[in-house]
Amino acid sequence: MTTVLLCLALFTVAAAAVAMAMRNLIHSALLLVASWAGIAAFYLWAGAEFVAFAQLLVYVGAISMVVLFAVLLTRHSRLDFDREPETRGRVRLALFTGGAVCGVLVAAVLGTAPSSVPAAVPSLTVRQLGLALMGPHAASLLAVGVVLTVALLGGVVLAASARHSDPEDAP
Amino acid sequence: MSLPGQLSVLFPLASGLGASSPLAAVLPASDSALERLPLTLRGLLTGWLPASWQWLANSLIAIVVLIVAFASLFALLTLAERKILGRVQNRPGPNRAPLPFLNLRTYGLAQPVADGVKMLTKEDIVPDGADRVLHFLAPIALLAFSILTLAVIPYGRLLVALDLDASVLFFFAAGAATELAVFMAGWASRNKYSLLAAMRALAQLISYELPLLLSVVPVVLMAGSLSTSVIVERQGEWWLGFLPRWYVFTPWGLAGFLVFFVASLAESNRSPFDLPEAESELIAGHLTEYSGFKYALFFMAEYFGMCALCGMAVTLFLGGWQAPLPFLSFIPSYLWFAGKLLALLGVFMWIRASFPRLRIDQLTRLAWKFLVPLALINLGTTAFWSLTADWAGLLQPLRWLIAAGLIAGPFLLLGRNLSKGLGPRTYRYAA
Amino acid sequence: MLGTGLLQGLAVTAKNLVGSFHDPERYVTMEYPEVKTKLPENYRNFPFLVHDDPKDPLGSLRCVACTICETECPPQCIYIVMDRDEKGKALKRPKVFDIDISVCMSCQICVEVCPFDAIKMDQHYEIAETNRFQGLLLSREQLSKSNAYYHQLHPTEAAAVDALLAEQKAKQAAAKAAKAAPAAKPPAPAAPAANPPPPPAPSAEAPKPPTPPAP
Amino acid sequence: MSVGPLQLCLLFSSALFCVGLIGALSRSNTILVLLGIELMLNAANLNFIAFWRFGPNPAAATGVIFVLFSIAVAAAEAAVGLALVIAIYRHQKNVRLQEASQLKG
Repeated sequence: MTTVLLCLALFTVAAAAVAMAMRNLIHSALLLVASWAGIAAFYLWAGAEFVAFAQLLVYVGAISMVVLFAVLLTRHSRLDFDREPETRGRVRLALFTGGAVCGVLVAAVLGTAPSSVPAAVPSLTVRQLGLALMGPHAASLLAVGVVLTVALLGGVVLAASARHSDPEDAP
Repeated sequence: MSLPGQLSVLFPLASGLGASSPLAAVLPASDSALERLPLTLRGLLTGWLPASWQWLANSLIAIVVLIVAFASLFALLTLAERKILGRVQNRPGPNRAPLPFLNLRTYGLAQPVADGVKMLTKEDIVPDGADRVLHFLAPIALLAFSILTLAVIPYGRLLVALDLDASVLFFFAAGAATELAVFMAGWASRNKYSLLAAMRALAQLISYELPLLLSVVPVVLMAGSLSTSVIVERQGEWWLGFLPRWYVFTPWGLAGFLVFFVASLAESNRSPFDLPEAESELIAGHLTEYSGFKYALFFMAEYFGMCALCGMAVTLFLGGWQAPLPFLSFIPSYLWFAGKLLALLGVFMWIRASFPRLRIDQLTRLAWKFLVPLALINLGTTAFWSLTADWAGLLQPLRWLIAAGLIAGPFLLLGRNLSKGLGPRTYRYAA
Repeated sequence: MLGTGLLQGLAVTAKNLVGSFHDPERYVTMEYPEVKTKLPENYRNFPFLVHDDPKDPLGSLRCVACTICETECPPQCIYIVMDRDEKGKALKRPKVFDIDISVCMSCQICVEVCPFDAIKMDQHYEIAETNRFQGLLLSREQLSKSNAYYHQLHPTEAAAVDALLAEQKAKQAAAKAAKAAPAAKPPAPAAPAANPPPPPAPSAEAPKPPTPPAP
Repeated sequence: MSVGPLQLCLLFSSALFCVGLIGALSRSNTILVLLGIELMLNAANLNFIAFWRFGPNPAAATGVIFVLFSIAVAAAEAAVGLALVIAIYRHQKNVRLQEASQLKG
């Protein structure tokens, strides 16, 4: 039971950590995609099939594309990766903060007595999920729809800036 | 508890491959021996294993059979495609490659073998300064994701490799991941033209993912399930006792099928949407820097993707493994599926032989200004259809009429808008 | 309506696809090495030398080594050496007749200018060679083809040539007979006697040689 | 001290959260900072699924539904965030976060 989980966790965290430490942005984006896929595998392991495929579809299929396009549309100078003293100090600070947060979280997790754990995988069909979404959670579903639409429009407005004044683009 | 048994408990997905899937489920007594033949064969192979190992063996067999079947189908398809293209252009197509040592020509049946040998013996070139790891991983990732999509298609009444509750979602999730491999191929080549072509390919794939998914939603709505096997079961009834109730024979189903078909043409990079690797204009798009067997792997993945999308179209709209007429159901279901799949692949080739390639702006305009709105309207029509399911008697023709009008009207309007200013050309100086 | 044009296109290709299986008009491809196209009679490709006696292909060449074709050949791919006996007397036959077909452009001017109908155009087009120097330089042994072969290639033209030659021969024979006869009529045979190499009739063609060079 | 599967899942998610946090705090590239925030969001999702799976009331499916919404919001966040990155880039010709310190263009 735990071996599979441990392997998944190791893979996911390692991929994420290496991605965060990499200089090559494309490599780190692709490693992050691997890490997201590992999280999808964790959802599968936990029995949340629908969420796993949704994660795969949204993160591996869509967000990764957006990230890669953003990386390619922006130029990166060596300056971005230079280890200035200021940067080094920030890295040290970040490591300290992260370590502290991690310590607090781990202490909290280990210090709490485990509750009763259901051994069987809870069965949750897509049908039940859909009924729950359209029934008690219909309002939030609508809200999410609105958020997504607004985000889409906002993204388009932000990314497609006022280029109309550019004489070269004039028809 | 032995290791595989433990694994099967831990990984519900993996166990779906074997024990709990219809592949091994209790067999309905009504099925003929022919229908059960694949299962009987598998039983002979794995029956002697202890029960806890059986699902592992069964899943392995399912994987091997799927890969072998589709790899040989790929080999035959390359030949069939060239033959059909040749016949359309008044030539015989490849007919020369002889069988080794026999010097028999057999209508070019050995051509795939010859191609394979050629591809294997070519030099594998990696550009200087390219990202070797990604360059190597891209074809593998593409092929792996294409093979994943093959897992959830029901090939027969009892033949689903992976019977998931959300298999349609799985199909599109795995299909969406292929875009990543395309990007990897383009970027890792360290060639700006490869990269540009990969970006174009991505733009096309993302644009056509939308109508593809939107045209599937009506089917899910009507079938009330995301499971492919349930969707096929739902299409198993008959109008008037002999007409099949496949989804394609309803107004919304026909429109959905056409949108799905066009989008899947684009999604599998097939002509007339084969811009990403247009051989005659670009060298090979994002595949420019690939040679030898890696290139062959890309093509294999393309054909696998094409087979998977055709299989999905058959499953969703053409009744899957259902026989077209009641008295024909004595023929095993997997043969019906194979027949429909091959017919659809034939149409793919027919279309490739007929139409010229689109320009990139025409391509994206078709997706965003025609297919997406049509798919959305189709979704509304399907909602109407499902709301009026209880209309009987004279109301039934009215229901058909309204649904057909709801689709045909927007189709005409959108079509006119799409082809505005594209009337028959007049040539000033030509005779 | 959107789509009708697509259906029309599909119909065209479908007709071709089905038609290629039963309609020879829609399946025009020849499988080349096994099946060859029937060439039109006027197809021409590289010259060859005509001989009259199949038993003696080199001795019965019509060519008299007059070198008109050699001088007229625009790319100068013909090389002729006249055969001479020990005393240096011309024997009116070529000792060497080479054509470099890597240079030849199949213009047919040599055929046009030949007063003896000795050189004609071939239809042989499979001329790939592994040796580009020796293989593409054809000697008179390789160039010499029988009159029957000529008939096979260009039946109409060959028949006309044969008739013309027969007529000349008859005229020559008549002239000889007239010369032999005591009551000779000098004016008529005088013309042929004046210039020995060409027989009388080709004198109509004789003024032609200077003209061909293109402007 | 016994470590049950629930604790393991929680440790997993805290590790992921901290990796995301360190990345977001230490890197100066806007895109990487965004990706670090995405990772933190994912770690939170992991917790939801873990509590749904091993919690006392799995039938309620609240965790799964929350994760679905969270994925949708993450998609929106990524779209807007990366559009912002492109807007910043267009403005100052690089994507260093330190230099994006002006509100006025």
